Amino acid sequence: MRILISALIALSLFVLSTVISHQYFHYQEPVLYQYVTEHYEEDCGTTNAVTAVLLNYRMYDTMFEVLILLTAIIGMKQFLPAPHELKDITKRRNLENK
Amino acid sequence: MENLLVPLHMLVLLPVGIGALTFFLPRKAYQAVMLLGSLFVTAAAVQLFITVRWGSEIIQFVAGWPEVVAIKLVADGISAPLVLLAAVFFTSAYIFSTRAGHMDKTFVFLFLMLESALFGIFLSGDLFNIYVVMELSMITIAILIMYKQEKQSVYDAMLYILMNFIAMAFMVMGIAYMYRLTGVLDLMVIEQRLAELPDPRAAVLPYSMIFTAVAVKAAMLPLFSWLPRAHGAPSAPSIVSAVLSGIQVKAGVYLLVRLSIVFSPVIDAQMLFLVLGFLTSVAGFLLAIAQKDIKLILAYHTISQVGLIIMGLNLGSDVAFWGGMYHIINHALFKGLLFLTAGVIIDTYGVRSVKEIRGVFRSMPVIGIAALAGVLGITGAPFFNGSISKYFIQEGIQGNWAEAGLYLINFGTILSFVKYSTILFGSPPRHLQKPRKDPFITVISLAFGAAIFSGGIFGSQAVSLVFGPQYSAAGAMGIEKISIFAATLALGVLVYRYGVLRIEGVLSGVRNFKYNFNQITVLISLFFVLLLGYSYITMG
Amino acid sequence: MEALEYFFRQLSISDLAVVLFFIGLYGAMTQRSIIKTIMSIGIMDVAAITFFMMSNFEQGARSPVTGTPPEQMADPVPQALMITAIVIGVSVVAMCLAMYMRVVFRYGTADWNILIRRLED
Amino acid sequence: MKHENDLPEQSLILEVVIGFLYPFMLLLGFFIIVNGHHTPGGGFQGGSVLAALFIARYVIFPYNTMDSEKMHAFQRIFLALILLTPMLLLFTGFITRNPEFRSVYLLIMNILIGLQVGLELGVAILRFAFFEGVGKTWKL
Repeated sequence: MRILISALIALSLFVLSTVISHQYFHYQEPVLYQYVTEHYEEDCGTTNAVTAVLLNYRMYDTMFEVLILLTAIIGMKQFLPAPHELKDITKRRNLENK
Repeated sequence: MENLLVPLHMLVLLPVGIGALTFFLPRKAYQAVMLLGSLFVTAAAVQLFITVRWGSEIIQFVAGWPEVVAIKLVADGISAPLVLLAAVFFTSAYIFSTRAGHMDKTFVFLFLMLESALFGIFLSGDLFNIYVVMELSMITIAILIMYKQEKQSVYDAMLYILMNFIAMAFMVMGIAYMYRLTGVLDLMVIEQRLAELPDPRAAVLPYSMIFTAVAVKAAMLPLFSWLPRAHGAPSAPSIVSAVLSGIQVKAGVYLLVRLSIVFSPVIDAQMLFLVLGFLTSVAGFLLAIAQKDIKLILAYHTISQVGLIIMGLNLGSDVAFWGGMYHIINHALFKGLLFLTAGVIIDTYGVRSVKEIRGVFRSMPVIGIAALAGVLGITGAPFFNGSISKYFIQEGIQGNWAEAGLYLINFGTILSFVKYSTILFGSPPRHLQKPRKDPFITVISLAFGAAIFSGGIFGSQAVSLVFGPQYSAAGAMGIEKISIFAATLALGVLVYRYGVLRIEGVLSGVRNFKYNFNQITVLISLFFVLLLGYSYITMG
Repeated sequence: MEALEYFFRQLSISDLAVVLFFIGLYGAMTQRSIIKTIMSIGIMDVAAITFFMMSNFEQGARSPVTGTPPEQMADPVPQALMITAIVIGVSVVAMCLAMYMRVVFRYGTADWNILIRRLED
Repeated sequence: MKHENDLPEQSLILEVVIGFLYPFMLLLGFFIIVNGHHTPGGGFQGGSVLAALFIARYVIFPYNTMDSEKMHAFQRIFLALILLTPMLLLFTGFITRNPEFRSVYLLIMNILIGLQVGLELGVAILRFAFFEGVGKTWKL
């Protein structure tokens, strides 16, 4: 019963969004695409437009994304403690239980 | 624009830069360098606020690329005060816990990264950049709420991350539709292009996808079950809970405001968010009354206050809008203070439940006074800043059903904080050891208490100073308001004594009821369907 | 029937991505075990990324490298943004799996309902 | 040097083949990183190839000898550099003013991001691998 309801919800969502997106879709002028493809060579000096967007035009995003990578690793160190880190955790827990 | 002490992108990345650079300093030196760094960031935020408040709004294209391509950083009337609030709040929270045990290098690095993520959200003017920075703040919070290894309840962090992960998937889908529709990623350019749309129904799908993600972030009615466990988690240090409830929830509300401005030419769902804000507020204080753990009472109550803020922002009247913005600042002050003092109380008493903690006034007078100032502020007692912002929101309503709703929310707030303040009175247990004298804790909590009190006394001047429009708040101090507050307080004490204490069975049932993850996902999809249907129909 | 046939002829690859997105949502709604929930949300994320990649898609567009005339180039902006989105998806899934291992070793179960019951005692 | 959570002894074929492939993986990783501005995204793909090095090393020698603390410290150095170089070069408009530094800037950024991603995925995999035994014994 539970699976039927969620299947129904997912199906109706899919039909709703495809019908709405197909019926009302309207393409406006992709200005960003035109600007990048024409100016990326003299602006950033790369032969590949994707690197130009990634490292020059939107470098601000890439910096945050590298920060996310580092945070994921710090999270890894917190959630999966190595053997030597575990010794002081259990020591503190025994200290607390006393 | 040029006289800025620090350009906008530098201001955002400065806290993380300080954190990364001081990682290599020896232990003794890095605490002082951190303090200097955060003071410098606060000075830059103050200078930014002054230039925006009395000058024009600042728009800065990162790396000088032309308007269409570059990521735009915008500091205008709404975001500059919030940046200042975040900077002051993080610095005082950092000073508050200089003596605390868990302040090692990784914790401070994550703390500063959360600060720069918040600056990033407040200042960003680019749709995809908002997504990346929300993601960064989500992961940083997931680690910070689990920081105390020994008392770790991994279930809360798992629930938090999975719910926000679904919201982020909806957000990417919404941005994809947005990019296909308008071909541009910048918020202001999107706003202009949405106005030119021949048929506004095309923007319904991206609107509902993006706003489902923002609703999860701002903890709207059905989707707030992640917030209390994340903010009140036993393994979360007290300054983390204070910062989360003080500023992080406001980032969700700020995004709600910013994105509804972007979508304003096409879709106007103010009535829907007004109703949802009211329902969130009512659900918030009902659940807050049922809790036993003092941190969970505060965390559930954050939901009710955020619902009130969303109500104020979506009332459509200017007075209520600036009242809601002022309430964001007030709520950051008193909820932050309450969480900080609750952390100290739990450390000295060692117990978390409301029933066992008694006599905070006698054992820790300073913490008791600060907590009392917080309680008076949040319940909207006259001469405290809560009453000013609630008075402005009430002025905006004037007579439709929402005014009665506001009284109900005030009564609920008073009821839940009558339950919370039972820990202040009575006599402390004998075996309680004297808490060590910590000058930083006393200074910061008294400073917050003074800010709450002065925010109340000079309410209308504070609103005009921070946001600009001048509204007279004389009515808030009037006899009529004082009598209403006293009556509700007395009613609250009576209802608590005879009502709440009686129905303990119902309360414990409400307390232990937990949604499992599948029901939460069904709620998210139903919220998405509700938003889709509502915006499709009101398009008309 | 004719409308239905017309509707189906209009479906493109990006609608396939939308199908995948809602299959992931369905998976998140019904799966009992935590690891399958993480997988289905991962599917949702990947589907959203595919959908974003398919924007501005024309038949026969060439890769955006020097030498191809600007009109024939494929759109570089979604490709660059999706590199960021994929890396974010990887980090979040890695965090979820780290927490999943912690939950399994601590509570001994991977099922949402049993986990909730074990939380109370 | 038996550790309490190591895997059984590896097969000889695996060791010889991976030993032979090791330098070529390194070469391919740096090749992708260095001419990042020809291939899309440069640093990220090259970094993940470098991460394959750590897995290969773990498969051959499954003892917890690689100190992830030191690798994490390297990561922070690269992070500080990644934050600093664009702030000093790109955002101040130095690149747009004199264009001859553009390819040098791209090269630096690609190498930094590539090493960062490579170290990151390597540390992540080693963390997962060595937690397996630890979780059971300590009953977290």
